[in-house]
Amino acid sequence: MNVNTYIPLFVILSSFVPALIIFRLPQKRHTLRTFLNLFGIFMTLFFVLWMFIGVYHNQEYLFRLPLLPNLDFSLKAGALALFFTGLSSILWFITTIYAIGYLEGSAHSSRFFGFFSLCITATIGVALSANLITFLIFYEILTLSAYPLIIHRGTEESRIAGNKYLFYTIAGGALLLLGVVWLYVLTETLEFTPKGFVYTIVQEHHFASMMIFTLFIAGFGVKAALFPLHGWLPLAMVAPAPVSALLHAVAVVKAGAFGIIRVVYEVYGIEIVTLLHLMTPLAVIASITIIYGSLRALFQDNLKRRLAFSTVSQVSYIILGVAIAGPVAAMGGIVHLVHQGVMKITLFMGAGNFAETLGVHYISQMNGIGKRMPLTMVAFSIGALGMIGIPPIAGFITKWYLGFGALDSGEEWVLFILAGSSLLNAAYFLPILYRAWFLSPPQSWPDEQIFSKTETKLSLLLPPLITAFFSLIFGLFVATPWSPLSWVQLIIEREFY
Amino acid sequence: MIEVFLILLPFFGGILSFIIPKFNKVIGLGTFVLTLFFVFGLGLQLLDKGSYYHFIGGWDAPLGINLYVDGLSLVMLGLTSVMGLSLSIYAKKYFICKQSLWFWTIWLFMIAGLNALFLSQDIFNFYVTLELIGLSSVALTALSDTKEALTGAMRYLLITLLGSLFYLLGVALLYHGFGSVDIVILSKKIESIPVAWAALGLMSIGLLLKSALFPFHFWLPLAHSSAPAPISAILSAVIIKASLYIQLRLWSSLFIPLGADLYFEVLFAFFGSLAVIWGSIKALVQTRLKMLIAYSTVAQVGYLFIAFSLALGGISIAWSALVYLILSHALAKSAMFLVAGNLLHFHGHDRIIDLDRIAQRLPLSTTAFALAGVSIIGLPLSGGFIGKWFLLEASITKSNWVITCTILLGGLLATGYVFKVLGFTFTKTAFSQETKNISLSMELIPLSLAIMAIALGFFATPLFSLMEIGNPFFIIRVQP
Amino acid sequence: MSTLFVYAIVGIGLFSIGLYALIMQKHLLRKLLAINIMGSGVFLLFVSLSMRSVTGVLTDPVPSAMVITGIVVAISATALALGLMIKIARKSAKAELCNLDQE
Amino acid sequence: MTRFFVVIVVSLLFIGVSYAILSLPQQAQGLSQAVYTEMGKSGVSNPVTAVLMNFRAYDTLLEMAVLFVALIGVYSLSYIKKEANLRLQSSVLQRLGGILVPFLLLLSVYLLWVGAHASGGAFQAGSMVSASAILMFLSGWKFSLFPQHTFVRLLLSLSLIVFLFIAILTLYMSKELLLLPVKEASYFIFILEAAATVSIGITLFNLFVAIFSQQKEKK
Amino acid sequence: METLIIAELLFDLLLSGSLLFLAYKTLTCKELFQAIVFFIVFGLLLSVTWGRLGAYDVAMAEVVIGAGLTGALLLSTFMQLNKINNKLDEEKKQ
Repeated sequence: MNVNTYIPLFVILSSFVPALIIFRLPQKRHTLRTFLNLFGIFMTLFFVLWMFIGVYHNQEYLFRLPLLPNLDFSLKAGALALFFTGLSSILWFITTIYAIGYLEGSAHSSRFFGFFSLCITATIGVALSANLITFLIFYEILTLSAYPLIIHRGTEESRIAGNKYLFYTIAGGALLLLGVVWLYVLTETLEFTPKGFVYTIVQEHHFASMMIFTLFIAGFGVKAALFPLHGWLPLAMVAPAPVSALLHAVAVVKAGAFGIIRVVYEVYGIEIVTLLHLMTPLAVIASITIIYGSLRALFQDNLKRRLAFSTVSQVSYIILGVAIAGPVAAMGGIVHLVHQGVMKITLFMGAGNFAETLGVHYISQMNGIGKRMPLTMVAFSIGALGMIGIPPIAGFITKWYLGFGALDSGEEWVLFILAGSSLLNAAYFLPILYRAWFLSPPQSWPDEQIFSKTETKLSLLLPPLITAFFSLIFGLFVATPWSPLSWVQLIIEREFY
Repeated sequence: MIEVFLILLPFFGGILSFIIPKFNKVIGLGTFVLTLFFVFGLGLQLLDKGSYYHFIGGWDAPLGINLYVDGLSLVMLGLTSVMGLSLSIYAKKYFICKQSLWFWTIWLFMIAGLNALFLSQDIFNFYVTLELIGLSSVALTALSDTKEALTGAMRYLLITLLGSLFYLLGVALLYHGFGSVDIVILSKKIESIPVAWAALGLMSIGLLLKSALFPFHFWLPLAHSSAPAPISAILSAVIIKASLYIQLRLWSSLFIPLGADLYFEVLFAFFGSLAVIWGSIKALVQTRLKMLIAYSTVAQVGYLFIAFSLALGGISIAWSALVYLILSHALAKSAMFLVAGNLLHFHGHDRIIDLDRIAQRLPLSTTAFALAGVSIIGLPLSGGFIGKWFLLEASITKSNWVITCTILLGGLLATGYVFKVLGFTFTKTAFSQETKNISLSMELIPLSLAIMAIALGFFATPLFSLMEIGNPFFIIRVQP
Repeated sequence: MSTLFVYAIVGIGLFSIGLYALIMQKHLLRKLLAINIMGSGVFLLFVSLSMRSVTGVLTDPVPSAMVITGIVVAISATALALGLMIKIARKSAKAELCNLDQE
Repeated sequence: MTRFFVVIVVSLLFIGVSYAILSLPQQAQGLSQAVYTEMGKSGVSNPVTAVLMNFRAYDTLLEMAVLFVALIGVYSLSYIKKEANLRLQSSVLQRLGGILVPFLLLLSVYLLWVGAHASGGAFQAGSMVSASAILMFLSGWKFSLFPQHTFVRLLLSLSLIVFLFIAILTLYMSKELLLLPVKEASYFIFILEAAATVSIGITLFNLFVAIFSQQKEKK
Repeated sequence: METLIIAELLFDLLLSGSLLFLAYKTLTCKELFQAIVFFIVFGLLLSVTWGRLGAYDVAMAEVVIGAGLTGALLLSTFMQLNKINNKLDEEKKQ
């Protein structure tokens, strides 16, 4: 019982407690609210950094609380858990800055920031969970706390989007619950273990193991927006831009993908999944989603909708990487958690800036926008090019490892998928860049706001620039020991293979 | 000896508030605070001594009436007194002076009846307590003084009388078949002869009528939705569970040894599932909030009987599921009804589509509703989740996939109706509505009840060990 | 077997007739009468069953006491029901006191 | 259609329960034996009174509560005028009342008294009291027994108060609820019965008056 | 002795028959007032039955409470309902 035991709990509390206080703050207390937000973030970052160093030196952080007979509420900071925690807490910081610029001063901001922090709490909880029941708990809290954010605007449209989101995710949650309970009845444990724990029952309950795996994939697939369960994601773009960033890059979608990683590696184990002949179907579904998402993105004029379908496609890279079943591909997949995160958040914040500063929502309105808002557009372009997979931006690394891993595992067909999707990515991003940089701007923008010093509010401008910078250096300095890829290598060595 | 005061105190308080109506609020609240203390003391004593009997009048059964305290009765008594105190604080603000003149007396007598019921071990005594509870809840329902409330109360009265008569007929048969009305003595004497089976059928019908299991639910929505808010809350939270509690006692000591479980298992599961589906769908299509909540109770009763059925099927974890569902539903549902009461007061109506930005204007009430909804749906981490988890565990252990699917589907439908309401709390209506102020305590009480429903999720382990004092579900099977 | 045992069957008969009328009759007062008759049936059964073997000299006092309790409960319930009924008649402004059927 | 269905169900019920009781064992199961053995300790010689007021006195306490709740329920439903002025204008009834009332009251006292060792007791006596009060009321006697008076409220709850008092007293003396000491049992029972007679009488009378003269609320 | 038993049997049959008959009439006869009267008679007959069963305490309680007071309550309700109906009719006419 030393302090290390409680650090995972502290991480959770350092965003949860500010959230509770923020809920009760009156609308006017801007400064206090901002202070609380930032305080929570810095506390979280501090603890996360502490644990990063600790885990690097093989320190264990495990917190337990009895929940049910034989089942604990337990949090554990392993390498993989920290990877996701680090991603979400850093992006939380950036998104919060952005959200303060975007929403502070508009109505109901206490509610907004409260639920925003709650979302992050849940995401960090998802990351740190050491067993399936804890995972499930945070996963559902995440589902719920994202709901008020989606319908934040309180319009009829957002209410419908929120209900659709909820319908999908709760149904997914129900499948997940069924899978978890079923698994528990069979194995009597839910603790994540390297190489999985299902091997104990797979002989006896072959069919049940397959069914449970399917339930898990379907359950997580809803949040990870696997085809055909992605329907809620494009609709949810009615939410304010920071929420979209949160949904697409930081929390919700990522939690689904992360769940699939956990299930494949630490519940079933690669070998069992392969034994059950479930890897290839998973890879196929991921591939279909990749192509389908890109195709749909091609035909959207609404910028955020196009980005949303792009997410549908991109998140499946992670799943594809997991499903190829080789350490190299897995590296590609897992590192994409971060790479997709920083790139997509850049894109969404860029889109948010266009909407907020110029009232531009549609791609057809973006002619010459690069001349009006050059910095934002530079960031946007870096994100877009990264998505396509242009070196040396982060997205390229992902694709490189995925392709390499596919060859490694003898799944050559994956290369075609990668090539095809890259082409499609180019087809839906390059026209935007072309319009923005090379066409002449219109006489007037739909709803322009003028800022004297910079092209837009500073708090809106800085975050996308930072994340764009991240996407660049994650690609450039991939070989350094502190790059995401190196950490993923550590994860794979320690926990998976 | 402490247990006796749980019955005497509310009676005493009731009479006192009848004689001195001037101070009825103070008397009422004081009584509830004291009762809560006594329940606490009872819990300590139980932990110390284990379960025990109290022979009233010094006459042991069969001649006299025995009281019996074990973990199950303690949990139910605790629930009653917590609900009693919080609803009293709410009611203090809710009832305006004319109604409150008689409210407190009836209310305290009802609580006395409930406590007496949870302590009793005598099937005729159960009948008298049932009547006491029934009549007082009818009288309280009618306090709303609207046409709906009166009609609902009347229908409720007829049903509760009918149920009692069926039950009493069963008591008569058991008495003449086996010569006692004490459960323990009966459980030793009972054997599989027609009269036992007839009694089983009659008593079950009577109690099912009272606990409103589908298809006997027809009286519930109107009565529960039209009663004053705190009364709706206690009706859904405790009253319908009182008759379920009697079922529990009867089955675990009398009817399972008969071997009746094999038939009734299927029956309860069937009607329970129908109740879940039907109640949820009906809740989903309601346009008025209180009606929606009342239909949700119909669905939740279905869950209780699904758990009951699984427990009869020999899955011991289903007993825990049942008790947990009872507790969490009680807390969550009462929070919902109180929120509905607040909204009715705030807007003067409870049409769901015209809730008009409640999320911003009454954030505490909305939070209470949302948290209660989380527990009703069974999302983690809440009391409802724990109950549902055990329920799923039991049904999967039994490989009963129909029930498993029903449970999940019911959860989805519940999400549907809870978030149907929550969605409209964010939107704005086209026309402006007049609003009235709501006192803080009327907002805080539902919130704290909802928080308790959530908090139940964290205390599963200690609660289970408390519940199992005296091993209430220890069942000896006499014959296969 | 004592013939008094017959009254037990009569009791069940009253219970059944009452149940039938309770379901079929529309008027609330009739429903209440039906409930009362059902109750009388139960009481009759309760007392007369103890006459199975004895010849009526030693009446079992326990059922009698319980039936007295039952009678008092019955009149309490009846009084409450009647009070409600009058109130409903006032509120609903309807000549017929029907149990409004609505979903 | 409904009728047919209901007839089927009810007949099935009838047949089923009849079959059950016809197949009861010949030897009556009951508590006569137990009651008669313990009669000596009960303090009274009428077995029914012994059961009601001693062996199962707790049931009686709850039953008094039921009656009480019913009365208050009826009160809460209605606005009752202080002086109910509805009377039957019948001279026959007035005459009859004049003759019957003293007789009935006397009868009720007798019933209360005799209840200890023969048929009779608090319930019968109490209902006699109420019957005579109703007769007096209907024949136009001016007297006021309405709950606006604290005294009347005390009388209404008298039986419960006495019950609770004895309950506490017995708890104090023996740690068992309502354990009546064998020697003094008859006194205790008489006190209980007397209180119950008063309460039942006034309660039933008030129930009647409340229903008889329920008024529309004045807004 | 034989005749006594037969007479007893006849009496029992007559009593139970009329109980059932009265119950039937109470619940099915057309007029509400009649129904109430039938019910009161039913109560009286029931108390005779209690006497026949040797339960004199119950018989006494039944005759006063079951028949007498319940009857009085029913009748006064009936009057109240009539009054309300009349008022409603008048209002309709106006």
